[in-house]
Amino acid sequence: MELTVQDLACARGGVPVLEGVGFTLRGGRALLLRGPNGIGKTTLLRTLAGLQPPLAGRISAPPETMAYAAHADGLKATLTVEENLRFWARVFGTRGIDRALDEFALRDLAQRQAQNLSAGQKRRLGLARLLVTGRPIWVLDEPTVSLDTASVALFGQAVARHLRGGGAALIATHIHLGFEAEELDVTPFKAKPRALGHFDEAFA
Amino acid sequence: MSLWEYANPQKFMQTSAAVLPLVWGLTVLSLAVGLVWGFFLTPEAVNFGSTVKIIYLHVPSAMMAINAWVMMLVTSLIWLVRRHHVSALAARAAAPVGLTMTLIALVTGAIWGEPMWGTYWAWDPRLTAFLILFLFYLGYIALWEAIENPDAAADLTSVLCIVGSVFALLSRYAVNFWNQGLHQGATLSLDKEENIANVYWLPLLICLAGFVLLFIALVLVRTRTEIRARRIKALVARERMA
Amino acid sequence: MIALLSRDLALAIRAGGGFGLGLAFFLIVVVLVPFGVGPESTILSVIAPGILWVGALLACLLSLDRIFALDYEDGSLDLLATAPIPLEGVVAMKAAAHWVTTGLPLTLAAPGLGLLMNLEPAAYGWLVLSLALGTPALSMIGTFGAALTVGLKRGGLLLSLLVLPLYVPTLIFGAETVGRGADGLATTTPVLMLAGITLATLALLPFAAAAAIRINLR
Amino acid sequence: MIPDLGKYASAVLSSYAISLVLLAGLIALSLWRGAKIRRQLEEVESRRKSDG
Repeated sequence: MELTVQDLACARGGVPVLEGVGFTLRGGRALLLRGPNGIGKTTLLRTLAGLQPPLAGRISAPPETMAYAAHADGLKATLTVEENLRFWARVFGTRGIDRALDEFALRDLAQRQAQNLSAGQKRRLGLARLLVTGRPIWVLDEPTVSLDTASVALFGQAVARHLRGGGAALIATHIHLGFEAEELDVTPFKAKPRALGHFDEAFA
Repeated sequence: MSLWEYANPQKFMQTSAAVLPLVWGLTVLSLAVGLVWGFFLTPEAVNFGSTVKIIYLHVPSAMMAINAWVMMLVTSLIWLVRRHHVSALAARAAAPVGLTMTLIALVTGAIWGEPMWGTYWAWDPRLTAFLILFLFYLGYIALWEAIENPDAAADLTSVLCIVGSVFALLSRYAVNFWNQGLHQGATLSLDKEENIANVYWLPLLICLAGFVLLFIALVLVRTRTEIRARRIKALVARERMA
Repeated sequence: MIALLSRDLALAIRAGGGFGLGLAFFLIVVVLVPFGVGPESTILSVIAPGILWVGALLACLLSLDRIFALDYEDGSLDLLATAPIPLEGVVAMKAAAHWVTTGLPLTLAAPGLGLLMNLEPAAYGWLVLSLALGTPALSMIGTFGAALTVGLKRGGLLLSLLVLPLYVPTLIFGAETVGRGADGLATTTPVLMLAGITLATLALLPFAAAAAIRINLR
Repeated sequence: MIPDLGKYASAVLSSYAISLVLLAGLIALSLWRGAKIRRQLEEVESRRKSDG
């Protein structure tokens, strides 16, 4: 699985934030997106995941190859850990949640309702969802928020296993995750206010 | 030269600035002639007495109430297909004008209805349909106001306009079915039985033209305002980014 | 898609109030009307079809803003939009879940409330039939309105303003069916129109609603 | 030369009065908002130019 992005431009709230973004992500590799807050990492990831159309540019892999995970985990408070995972497995048409439970150490919590989990446990459950999607490219937005050191290590191992299996990961993060990865600083791609002729471009 | 060139905001601003004085002039002229003629110089009708003079406001405003929605539908479709901002902004600009027209048609209809039918409000199909249209205008305008992102607002209001059009037609049919009404006969008999077409028709025609021109003038003015407001928004966002 | 439906139903059951709230509201509306118009059973039986339909419609309206709001807030909607299920299917399933939790109980409870309103005996069958045919359209139209306003602050009031005019044809034909049934008149036309509206709504509005959600998620 | 409107005078006159007031209000509102937005835009544009 290979993801090639060429000359991509994306907008947030109708305002262009990044332009000319280009990179290649091969199977078995991970790419960490760096850059200050508000630069547009989330916007870029949402564009890749197909949640918003790009202003310009090409994305070689369709959104159906990507599993997107963001700040919000999409958990239902009144469902148990197992039910939450099983639901996403059925939505994505995959079988078996055992691997997800094991890799994120959720086995003991399986019967607990999501509302009774700690913030870090919820986060782990949200990340475990990635495994049941069965999709090769993980698109992750700040996955380690509210994880403790042990959980970050757990997550790092899960990503590493995913990469060894031929998958790829694109991660916006500020910390070191404990596996080898290329880095891409998106700051140079910040959209420049275009020279104003007049009007139509001033709408964008 | 393609018609779509006028969808370029700058071109639109230039053209509209050039034609606006002319449109305003014609509007004032035709409304003045039509309304003065209609109000002062037409005789009373046998069945209606002097209330027939209300027709010079009631019919044109009712016509524009519907035409404004049709125009919004067309510009919404143009926006969805061709992504011309001016088109979406013109739809937004037209809505309050259509709302006012609907209100005028409703109020004059109610005032006219009192001497004719003995009641200000009857759940006559046409009146009811206009009341529903009024609600559609309110919803449409409220949705525009509620959404922050201007492109998303344009998209969503366009979707609402299309779906709303279908349901407005459906409501029109449903309301007809629900109450056969008093309206239709009254307007028709005026032309047929008494055959005084020219006396009433000519000033009515001029008033219709006046309302069309007024609508165009208002939509042009308001679209210019919306374009400027949009540009302010874009510039401010740009300042914040830099 | 079945997974989505069963999850939404499970959530409605566990959250409590999912089924009951609309029903209780329906009951209150119908109970309040006699206090407003007086207890004469002849008057009540005349207005019963309209009141029952308006009550059911308002009860439907009550829970619309929750159709997408919770999924939007907790991020599920983003994830569903990137899932293999087409968003149109998601929307249809959301409408179905809304119908099962409001429209269906309303339909089943309506005859009981018809008793309170002194509804003509001949009209009970038509009441249940018209609600069974009409409430799916109410749920679907409401889902469309919810899709338009998802993510808006103070979306609830706006949602009612957008949805109520769209409810007019359904309400007219629904109440007309019951009214004609009560008077022993032919009900074919309104029943067919009601069914037609529901079918067309179910066939077309999921696309409009899915488009609205895509725009809102952007 | 106000015409004799007979017994319907109040209906006719109030129709005209209400309609003209509504139209005048709409026109005034449109022009007023137009002027306001134009001033705002001029201000923003001049600020942009003075910044360079």
